[in-house]
Amino acid sequence: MSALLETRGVWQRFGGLIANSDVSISVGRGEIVGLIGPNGAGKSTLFNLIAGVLPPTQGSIWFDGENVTHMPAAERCQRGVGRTFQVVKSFETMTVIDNVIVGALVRNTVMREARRKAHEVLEFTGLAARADVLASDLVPAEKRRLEVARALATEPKLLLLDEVLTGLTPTEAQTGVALVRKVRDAGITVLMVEHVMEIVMPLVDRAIVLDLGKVLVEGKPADVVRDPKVISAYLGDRHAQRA
Amino acid sequence: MGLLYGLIAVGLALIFGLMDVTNFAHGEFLMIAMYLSFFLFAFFAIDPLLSAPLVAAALFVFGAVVYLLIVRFAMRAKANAGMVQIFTTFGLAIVMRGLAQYFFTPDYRSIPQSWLGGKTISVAGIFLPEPQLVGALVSIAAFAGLYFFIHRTDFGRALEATREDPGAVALVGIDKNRVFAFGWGLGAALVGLAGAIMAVFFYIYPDVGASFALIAYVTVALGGFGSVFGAFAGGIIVGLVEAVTALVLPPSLKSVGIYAVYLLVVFIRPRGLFGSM
Amino acid sequence: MTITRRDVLLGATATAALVPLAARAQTSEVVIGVIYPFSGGSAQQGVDAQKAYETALEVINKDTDFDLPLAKGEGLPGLGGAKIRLVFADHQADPQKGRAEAERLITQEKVCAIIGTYQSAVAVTVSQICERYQVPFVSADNSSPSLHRRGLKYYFRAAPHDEMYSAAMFDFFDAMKKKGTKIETLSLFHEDTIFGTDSGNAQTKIAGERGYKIVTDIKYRANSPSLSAEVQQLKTANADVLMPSSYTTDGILLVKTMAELGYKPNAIVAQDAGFSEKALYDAVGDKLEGVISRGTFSLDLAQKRPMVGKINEMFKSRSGKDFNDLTSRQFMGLIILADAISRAKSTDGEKIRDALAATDIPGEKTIMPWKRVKFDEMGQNNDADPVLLQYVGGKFVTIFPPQAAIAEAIWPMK
Amino acid sequence: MLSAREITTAYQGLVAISAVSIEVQKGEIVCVAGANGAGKSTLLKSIAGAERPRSGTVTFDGKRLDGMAQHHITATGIAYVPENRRLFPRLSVRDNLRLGSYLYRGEADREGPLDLVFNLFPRLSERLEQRAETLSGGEQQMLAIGRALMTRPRLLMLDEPSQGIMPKLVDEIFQAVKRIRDAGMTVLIVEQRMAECLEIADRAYILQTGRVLMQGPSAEIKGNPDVRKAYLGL
Amino acid sequence: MDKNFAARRRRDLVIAAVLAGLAALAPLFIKDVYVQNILILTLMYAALSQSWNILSGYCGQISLGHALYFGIGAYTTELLFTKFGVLPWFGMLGGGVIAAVIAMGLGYPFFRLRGHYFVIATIVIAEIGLLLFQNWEWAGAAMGITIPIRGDSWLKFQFLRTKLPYFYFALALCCLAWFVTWWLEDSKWGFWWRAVKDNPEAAESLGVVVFNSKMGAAAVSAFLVAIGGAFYAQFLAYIDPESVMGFQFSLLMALPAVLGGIGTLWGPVLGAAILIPMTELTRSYIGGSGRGVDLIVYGALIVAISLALPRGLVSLFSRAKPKGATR
Repeated sequence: MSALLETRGVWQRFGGLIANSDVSISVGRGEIVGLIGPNGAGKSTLFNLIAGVLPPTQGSIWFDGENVTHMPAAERCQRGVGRTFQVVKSFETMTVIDNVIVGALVRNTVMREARRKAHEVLEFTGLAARADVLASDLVPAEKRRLEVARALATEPKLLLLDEVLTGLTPTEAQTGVALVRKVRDAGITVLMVEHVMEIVMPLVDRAIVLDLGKVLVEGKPADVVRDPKVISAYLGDRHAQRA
Repeated sequence: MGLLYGLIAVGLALIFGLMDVTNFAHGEFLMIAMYLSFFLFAFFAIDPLLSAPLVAAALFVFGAVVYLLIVRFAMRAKANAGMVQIFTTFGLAIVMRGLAQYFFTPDYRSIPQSWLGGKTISVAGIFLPEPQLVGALVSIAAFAGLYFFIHRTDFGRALEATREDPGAVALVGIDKNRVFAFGWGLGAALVGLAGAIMAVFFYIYPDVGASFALIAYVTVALGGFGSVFGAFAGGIIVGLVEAVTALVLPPSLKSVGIYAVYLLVVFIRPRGLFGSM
Repeated sequence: MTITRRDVLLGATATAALVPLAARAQTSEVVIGVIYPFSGGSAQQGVDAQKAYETALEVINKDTDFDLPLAKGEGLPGLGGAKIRLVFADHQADPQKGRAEAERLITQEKVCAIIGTYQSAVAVTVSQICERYQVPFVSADNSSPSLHRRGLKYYFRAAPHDEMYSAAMFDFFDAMKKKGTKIETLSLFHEDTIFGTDSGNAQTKIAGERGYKIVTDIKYRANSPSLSAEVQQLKTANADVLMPSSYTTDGILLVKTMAELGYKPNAIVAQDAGFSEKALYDAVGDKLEGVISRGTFSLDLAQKRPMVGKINEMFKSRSGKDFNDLTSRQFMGLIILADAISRAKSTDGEKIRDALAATDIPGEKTIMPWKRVKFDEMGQNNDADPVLLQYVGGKFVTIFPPQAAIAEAIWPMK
Repeated sequence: MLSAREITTAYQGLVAISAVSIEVQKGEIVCVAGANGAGKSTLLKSIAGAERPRSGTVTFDGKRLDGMAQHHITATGIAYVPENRRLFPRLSVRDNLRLGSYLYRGEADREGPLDLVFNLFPRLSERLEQRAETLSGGEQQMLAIGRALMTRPRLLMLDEPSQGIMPKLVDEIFQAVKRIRDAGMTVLIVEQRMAECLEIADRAYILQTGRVLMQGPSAEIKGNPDVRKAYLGL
Repeated sequence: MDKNFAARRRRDLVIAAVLAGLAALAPLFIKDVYVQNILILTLMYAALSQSWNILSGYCGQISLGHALYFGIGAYTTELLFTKFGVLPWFGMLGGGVIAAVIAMGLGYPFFRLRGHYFVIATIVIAEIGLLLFQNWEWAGAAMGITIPIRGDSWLKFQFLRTKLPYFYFALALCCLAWFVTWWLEDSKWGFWWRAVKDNPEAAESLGVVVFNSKMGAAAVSAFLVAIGGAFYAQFLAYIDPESVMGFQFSLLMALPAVLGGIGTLWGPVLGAAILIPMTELTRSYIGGSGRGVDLIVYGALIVAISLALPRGLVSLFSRAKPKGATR
């Protein structure tokens, strides 16, 4: 079976700045893949290209055997791509349950079913108790989780997580990790962009390290963190040499 | 005429560009300025041309006070910020009209004879009415002054900087609230200047602002919100379009031309001619 | 929702309680509704009208010795000297509001007649309501010809309408032509509301019938910020006569713009409105030497009828202004209405209507240069002869028709 | 010189730093290092007045700063270069620098700091008329530091000056920081790239998830094996 | 947890039914036609504002040009009636459909615009409409159209002797607009609109086609407003461009919703119930002075409510309890 998601030679330029150069990655079904790299490595850009926020300057993106390079985000969602945002984008004036219903409506046009689905997802993500709270009244950790819930409600095949664990306390982050595992166990493939290596590394099946817009290293987490190129990218050259 | 629209619009653009607040009472600022000119003329026989700086100064204070007393609070609204601003300034406009009617009576007033009244210069067969010519010159001068002020003085730079990033000016020790109040004052002062000139050839009554308000918004939007230069250019375009449409269409439809040009421009450039981003 | 309903209920009981009181007071007091714009762009006309009606009220309610109906003695003789009380209402130039106010005046204030309205569009809806409640409506100062042609029973207009005015203008042109003045081409300049449109239509029609050529017909947007382009066109056309139909605001701007652009026509013959306003002459009078406006009133009449001058003084002491075309019509409108009420000896709408229909006041007993006041079956007084006035040396001089004229027209204007 | 005690700052209920205390002595370069999300930036914001701490005190030369408006804090002599630099993108380099000296209106007062800035970053003097937004990332950082220097601060606070910058320029900037200290200023610097930072710093604090993990002279920190763990989670 | 929600929806429906029932009984007690007139206007503005709220409140596309649709409704009805003898009921529907079609046609270019550019474009397009009608001779130009009086009849929707039919129609329209809002609020569209308003990008990522959502809102909103316009024309029996297409209508449609609570189910009704009687009463009882006092009071009130209650008057009722799906 082919990979669920594939990018083939993707480039993205903003004016003179090259955010991604010739990035080819693939994500297999049922995997949790971590996309990591230091600040400014082009992770978010690649993420946005996959989510359909904008088309790449060059190259193509394939999802579930279909070329989706120029497909708008809404359609990708219908095909089974769910995502979260690095800067949380909740529907602030709506309640938690209503936020999730918006997602659920993609596959359930009958309100009652959408609502049931939304409750299911809230139960799954542990937000059920907050169902009737306005999204703007949630604490950041809950907002993050709401984003995941919303995306899950669209019943995606692939869930794209953009730094959902960043800025959380260790306890909150651990709950988040557990949630991601649960999502994978439910049969959903996960591609996550993450900064906090100590949390990501034990979680992912495979890590892809980007640096300066290119794929630097790809492989099992344990191998990746020992790779001198990675250490150099993260801690600076000198440190790597000494290490 | 276009240059005067430009001047009115520049005031609005300044306020808007600085803080993303639309002043729906802008026309009423103009009305106040015109009344001031009128009364200075009627009671002290000061020619509107002479009183223009006085009027501008008075409007400056007025604008700053309006900001500090009302708009500042409208900007703090967390919910529906846009609507709160629109309707706060809109309500303010109604109050100002009501007050003008209360204190000044609804009589139409007009300055009968100023230095400029009714004289016309004829250049090569084209008649240029003096008041409007002077109006145009003052507008250009005011704009040049503004340009100089923004680009060559510290406070002007502070104004620009605040507009670029109100959150960052504190990094260099600037108090953004003071800059905002100053911006409102300056915006109002420009309208004051325009009002003083307009008083020479326009009639004055409490609702006079309404005739100009919409044109001013369209002008600002045409040039692109946030661009002072755009507003000025927008004013000139509006003036030209108005003159041209009046030749092609029945004059009662001449504003249609302006509106159509606005729509055309924003459909092609959704942020106006000189709008940023 | 609930709150308001409670309020409204309270309000309703309150009015209900007042009704018997009002009925009792009826014999000593007759209530008339006056509907004008008291706020918004034409508030000035409303405020001036208020002063005119108050002047008329003084003439009626107090003992004065003018040769006008009801002037002598206090109040309405037909109703045992009952006094008239006026209730003013603001329509803000909105037909809907005018209608609501008319309805309120009739049902709550128990007015027995309504007078108004300055804007013709508002007169349309107010007269409808009056018709429905069978309360007479006196259209004191609306000049749109379409108003009386709607088959309304309760509509009365003592003053001329625009077709009569326009006809008078063309009569005047005809007369001037006979004397050898060249008048062939005309420029029309009218605003785009009901008044300007009606006036323009009437002028176009008569010009066609009498063989005058309209070289420009400019319809412009009322309250425009600028009229430069329009005036430029007028200037290019350079007709023998410029015929503007404008309200005060646009009138001021027109004259100023004309001066600025150096356009000086041979003659301006204006369709009243703005061109009878003091404000206009205060503002730009110096540029209007020799302008001709149609009118129904002329202070010159004071030379023949001294009471005109005295009543004008009464008005002036209230408003600081001389009577003009509008305020004189308003004054006269109320006198005529009050006279009918007195003769009807009742405040019943239908009886007043019949009395109005039977009105026959000779011209000498008015402050107007009219032949008489007598309404046709549509409620229009066809004997209200318009006059043409020329602004000379800071005041208006009657120049037409010959029987009312006290001076020859100065043509071309200076 | 600067002393922040028991600072706790929260965003909408989420505690970003809790009870963090740091001291900066006059003439020092102090580095605050830590992984992303450790609370480094929040600490600087809390000192600069861009964020209101929930509790704790900040004193600068004996003067209480907490609760003061941000622009007043700048006026007391603390210049802060935030993470995203916050330049005025459409103004020229010259105007950005001039705005830095907003508090000192006299031309004469400007010359000293301006000379220093051009000395440190000769590139800026070549690009005076360019709009700030057209500069490269490294140049923008230089300009941001330059603008901060124009306020004639006694304490300069830098938030991740190496972020998004080519390695070569990072070196240049760190060298400049050293020279700034040599010019008599004190520097508090927040960095993710710990290695380079420790090279120039006198002392360092390592933050982890909103708390001070360790502190001490740079040399000590460098040799500590726990540091790598804090970074890589191993 | 679902019970809560269903209960709230049911409660809203019950309250609305009770209020409508009470309103329907009102004419039994209120015989005063002036007060009836105010009630009719209040209901009409509540309905208009409710409709405006769909596009501007729920979907977040602030329009200050809805007078265009109001005018189109009024003109379509009356032109069809006076020129072709088409009964107003059909004209009303026709006007609604035409307005909806125009709204969607305008949507193509307009929905690309954001913020103030959009607001100004809506104002401008309504002004253009006004100017065109002002100059369109066949449609009566500035003279407007006087609706020929044919005697009381439901068929021709014309009543001279009583206001009650108008009252009940306005009530029905208000109920309809409320009910449509209530119904759409808990539908795919309602959710999409709110999502689009709060965060279009996030909405797009959840499969919401933002553009289509805006179009839907514009069409429903314009349709209902046009029905209101048709009603107004019949009610007034006279229309002219200024009085059905003027800018003040656009504002008057927005104001009740804004003051009552924009984007809420009850805001427009609450706002209209307070604002309309207030404006009518201040004008009637203090407006006759000619000194503009009524304007001062009116304007000051708008400023005060805008500043003090940015979420509108409904926020007074929602107290501290968490706001539910219907708020």
